[in-house]
Amino acid sequence: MVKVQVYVTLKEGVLDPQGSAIQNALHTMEYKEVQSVQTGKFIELKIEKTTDLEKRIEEMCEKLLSNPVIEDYTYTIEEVVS
Amino acid sequence: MVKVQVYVTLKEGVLDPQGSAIQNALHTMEYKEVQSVQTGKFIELKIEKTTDLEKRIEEMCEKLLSNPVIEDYTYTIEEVVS
Amino acid sequence: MKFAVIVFPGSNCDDDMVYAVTEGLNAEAEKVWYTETSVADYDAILLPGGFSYGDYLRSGAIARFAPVMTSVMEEAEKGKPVLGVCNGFQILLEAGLLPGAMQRNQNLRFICRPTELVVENNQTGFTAGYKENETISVPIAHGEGNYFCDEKTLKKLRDNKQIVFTYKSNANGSVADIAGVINEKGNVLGMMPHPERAASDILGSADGLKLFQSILNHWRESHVLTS
Amino acid sequence: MSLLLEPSPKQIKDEKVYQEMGLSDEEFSLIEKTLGRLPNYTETGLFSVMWSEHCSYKSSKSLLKKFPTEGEKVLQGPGEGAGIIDIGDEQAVVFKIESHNSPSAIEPYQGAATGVGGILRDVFSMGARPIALLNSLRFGELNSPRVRYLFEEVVAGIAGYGNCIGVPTVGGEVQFDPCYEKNPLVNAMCVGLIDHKDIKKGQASGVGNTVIYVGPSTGRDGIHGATFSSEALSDDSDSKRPAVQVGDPYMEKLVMEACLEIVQSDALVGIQDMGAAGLTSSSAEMASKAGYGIEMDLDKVPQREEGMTPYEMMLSESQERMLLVVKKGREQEIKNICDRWGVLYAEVGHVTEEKNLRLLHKGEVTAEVPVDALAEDVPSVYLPSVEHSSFKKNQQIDASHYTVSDVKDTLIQLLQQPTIASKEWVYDQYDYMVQTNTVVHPGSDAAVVRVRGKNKALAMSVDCNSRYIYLDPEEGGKIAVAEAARNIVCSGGVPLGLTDCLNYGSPENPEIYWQLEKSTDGMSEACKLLETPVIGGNVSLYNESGAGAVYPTPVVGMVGLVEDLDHITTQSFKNAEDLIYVIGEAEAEFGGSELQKVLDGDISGKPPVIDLNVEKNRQTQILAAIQKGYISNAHDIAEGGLAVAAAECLFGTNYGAELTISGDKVASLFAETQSRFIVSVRPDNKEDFERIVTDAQHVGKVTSARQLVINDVSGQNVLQADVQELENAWKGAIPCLLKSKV
Ligand SMILES: Nc1ncnc2c1ncn2[C@@H]1O[C@H](COP(=O)(O)OP(=O)(O)O)[C@@H](O)[C@H]1O
Ligand SMILES: [Mg+2]
Repeated sequence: MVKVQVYVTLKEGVLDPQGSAIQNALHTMEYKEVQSVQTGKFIELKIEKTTDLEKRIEEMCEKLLSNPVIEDYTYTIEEVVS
Repeated sequence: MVKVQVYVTLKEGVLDPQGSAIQNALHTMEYKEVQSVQTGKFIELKIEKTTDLEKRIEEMCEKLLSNPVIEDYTYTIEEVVS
Repeated sequence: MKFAVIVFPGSNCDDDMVYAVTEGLNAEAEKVWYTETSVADYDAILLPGGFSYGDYLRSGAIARFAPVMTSVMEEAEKGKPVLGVCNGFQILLEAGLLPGAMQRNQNLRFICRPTELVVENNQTGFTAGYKENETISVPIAHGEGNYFCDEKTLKKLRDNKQIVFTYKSNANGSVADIAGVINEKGNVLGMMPHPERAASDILGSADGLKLFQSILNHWRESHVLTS
Repeated sequence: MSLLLEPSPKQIKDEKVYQEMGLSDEEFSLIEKTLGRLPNYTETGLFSVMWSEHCSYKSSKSLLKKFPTEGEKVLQGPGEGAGIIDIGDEQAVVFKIESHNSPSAIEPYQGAATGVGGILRDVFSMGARPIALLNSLRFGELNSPRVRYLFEEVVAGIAGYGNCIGVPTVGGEVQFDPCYEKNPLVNAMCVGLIDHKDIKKGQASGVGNTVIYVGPSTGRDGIHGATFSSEALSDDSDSKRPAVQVGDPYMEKLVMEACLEIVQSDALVGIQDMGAAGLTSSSAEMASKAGYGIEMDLDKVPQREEGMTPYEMMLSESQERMLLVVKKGREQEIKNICDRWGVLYAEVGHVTEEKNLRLLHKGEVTAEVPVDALAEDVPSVYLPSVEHSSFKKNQQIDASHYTVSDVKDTLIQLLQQPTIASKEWVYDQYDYMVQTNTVVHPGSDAAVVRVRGKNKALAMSVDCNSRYIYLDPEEGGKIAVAEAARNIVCSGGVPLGLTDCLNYGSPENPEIYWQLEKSTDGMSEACKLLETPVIGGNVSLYNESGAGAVYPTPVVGMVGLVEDLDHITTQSFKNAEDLIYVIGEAEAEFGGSELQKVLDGDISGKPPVIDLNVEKNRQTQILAAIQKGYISNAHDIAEGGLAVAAAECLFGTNYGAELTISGDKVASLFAETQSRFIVSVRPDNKEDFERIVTDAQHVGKVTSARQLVINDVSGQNVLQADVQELENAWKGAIPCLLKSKV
């Protein structure tokens, strides 16, 4: 079994209204040191090891977990004892 | 300048309907090897280094970035050349 | 009696709330901008629905830090009636004025529809106009109205009769069918359904009006007593 | 700096760079002639967007001219952000429809969401407060996972934007046909309310007046979508650049409230939204309409990204932005309003005497072109037209004989067709109640939104049966307009006028151009006869893929005035024992019908024919009867025929009905013959009603038993069905299809 952590973020140049709203809020709360905020999604999957593990993960990311038109993704794989 | 990556996830015992929906979708798409899916938020902040850096980050997480009633958070800090 | 309707950036039921009070009750209501620092001059505080700050991050999470909220919390502490509807309820939860938290609706979709509620507790300053266990029709319209609290909190809510409204048919997945809860002191009520949208027969129901009427009656009674 | 990599004027000409931007050789030489020199890169970009079909209507203009656009009550016809019609009491209704088809095909959530955002800006830029949204959607069949994904995301995107900004989404239509599989259609309509005194136009007049940018900063979004790839310009590869924009309804709410406050100020001279071609179209059009020019300093344009070129800034389609012209010296008043709402404000230029759009960048003039050349002088394109090959074929196919063995079974199948089935799954996601004026919710013929403080309301509906139009564009075009008016009338409204969205395949295909021509002919004729002027609209061409073009789909959005709240009528039966009437005889016309689709799996033959005089006469009579209070419910007989219409009148009620049909059984039950209605009347109104509605035939009554019973004239039972069973089939169809596995 592996634990896969997928991070989906907006492509460069895509508006991130949520990030701006959070940054403004942090500034109002006097956390002036915050220079920028970017939001994204974090998805953790537990997967039975298969052949083609990476290929299949990338397929899942491209087909379902992210929309390549506006989003990028990265992922990490970690072995776990199930 | 530091890059702080905050991961917000649902507390154990709190239902994650979105995670279940993704898992179902992946199963329908024949990715039967997926055993579980958990969703969360991923927030990346660029912050000017301050004294009390960690304390202030934790404050931000507890006050704004997560809701302690249902969510947990973790974070990483990485130096960046600004 | 004067009602305050707090306007956050992104509130969109503020006018509806004002109309319910002014047209429905013939009482006085004023919009109060989120940057104001005092709501002490008003007799009741209404937090309307909408998408304050776009509901970004979590609904109500950012609005809870708006400048006006400091005074709202002080007045709530003093026992002034505070009603949060929909986004207003979410803000009260985020502010810690009410227990629990909201999650996305179980079906992951926004739901807008007329809904039947059961008045579980009519011994409050908000619900005295209803009969106990009365079924009323008040619409819902939300994407994050799936109320969550842990077992311990739920028990406390039940023991103190803090569950004020429940859904007859639970559309969003809320714990124990909860549609509205009140604080221990009985002066802060949060509810997902929109009483201001059920304020005249032409809108399909006038059942929500009794809630505003109850606030007004309660104020009149206590006002007569104290003056 | 990417600027250095821009091709020189000579390269643009020699290497025909302009072609990649969508300009033809003739157009380019005309530009050269107009300027008296070669255009530079930025200037070529300005022309390419302004002369695109999307902005200039160069190939559809001649067709649009046929539409009647005038009327006693029309205050603003086509030509501004949205059209305006008087509704009395110094008030007016403002409305417009627009397509967002291609963005929705790639990123359905954001594509649909930004479509809603754009149409809202068209309406509030006129000074009107948006009071309702509608939408018209077309998808392929729901058995494909891709279609289900598109459908779910488009609906969520529409909901996401409208719900957040707090404008109720009160109506719409959704149809499913294989031709939309690769090309979904997403059309959004917005209706606004305005006091006559607040009407604003997009005009930049008064030399020296200040040009102000309001709204979020400009990014590089949307540039790619329209024109040619900028690989030559920068290191960013294609895939890194977003071709669709992300909407921010929260920001638009703030911009909208700020603008609605600003329009109250006499410091405002003109206002326009930055829609397609953003800063270019808003500035050039405002100046051209007013007969002035504009000079802008692009360094003052708020920028979201570093190193943006003039080309990028001028062509960006970043959302939620507005361009204002304000009297010189009064800027601070406007700035204060923007500050209060937390909306970005920037003074970016001024109005000039010389009728040019002059752009400064880093202290130098980077472009200077006549505004009229950009906004007015695009040469029309006249396209050849050839009768569609399917037309003659279909005219010869006999679609009048269909046999139905089990009526109940067929009725249930029809009710389960996703095009007929309940759309509750869709509108359950739309906040249709915010603003607390929606008095007839989605699910009836037209939505009705009351005008607060007055005893009147607005009825609104979007309609288009594209199957009829495919089979016979002219007849189908008439029907689209008539059907919209029928829905308004059934709700108690007087049809005021319409906005249309013409969704077609490539007009360069002569057969498609023929469809455009014929269907707009039909629409124009119906508009004239039904006295519903066209006050605005939108054209979306090139909706085709390898699999072919979409059916010609000219969506009609109509608004009517309900003169008294007592006139509001819905499609549900109201009282047991009310008499049921059918107006209009059924003919055996099944071309393009739901029955044909169910039985044959496809459509063919001639669609129903329509006699517009009959239509007008019946609408007038029914409206008069409604206004006099003689009618309890009214519903038009449309897709699925009388059997489906009768069932729909029963859904959501506690009643049943008994009907008697005469003539051919299949036609009486299922034909989609035009200009037909089903209404119910209280027994004490019988004589009065029959006197007014001369074609009405008494066919049965509303009952308190929840059964739909249909007999023929000899007394033989044709159908006996439990209403609940029918309602369950109708309600469950779409949710059930969405859950279906691959
Ligand atoms: N199909 C149509 N019927 C009538 N008028 C149309 C049609 N299509 C476009 N128009 C009119 O042409 C003008 C320009 O349209 P458009 O470019 O869509 O407006 P905008 O610049 O606001 O996006 C508008 O006034 C519009 O109402
Ligand atoms: Mg526009």
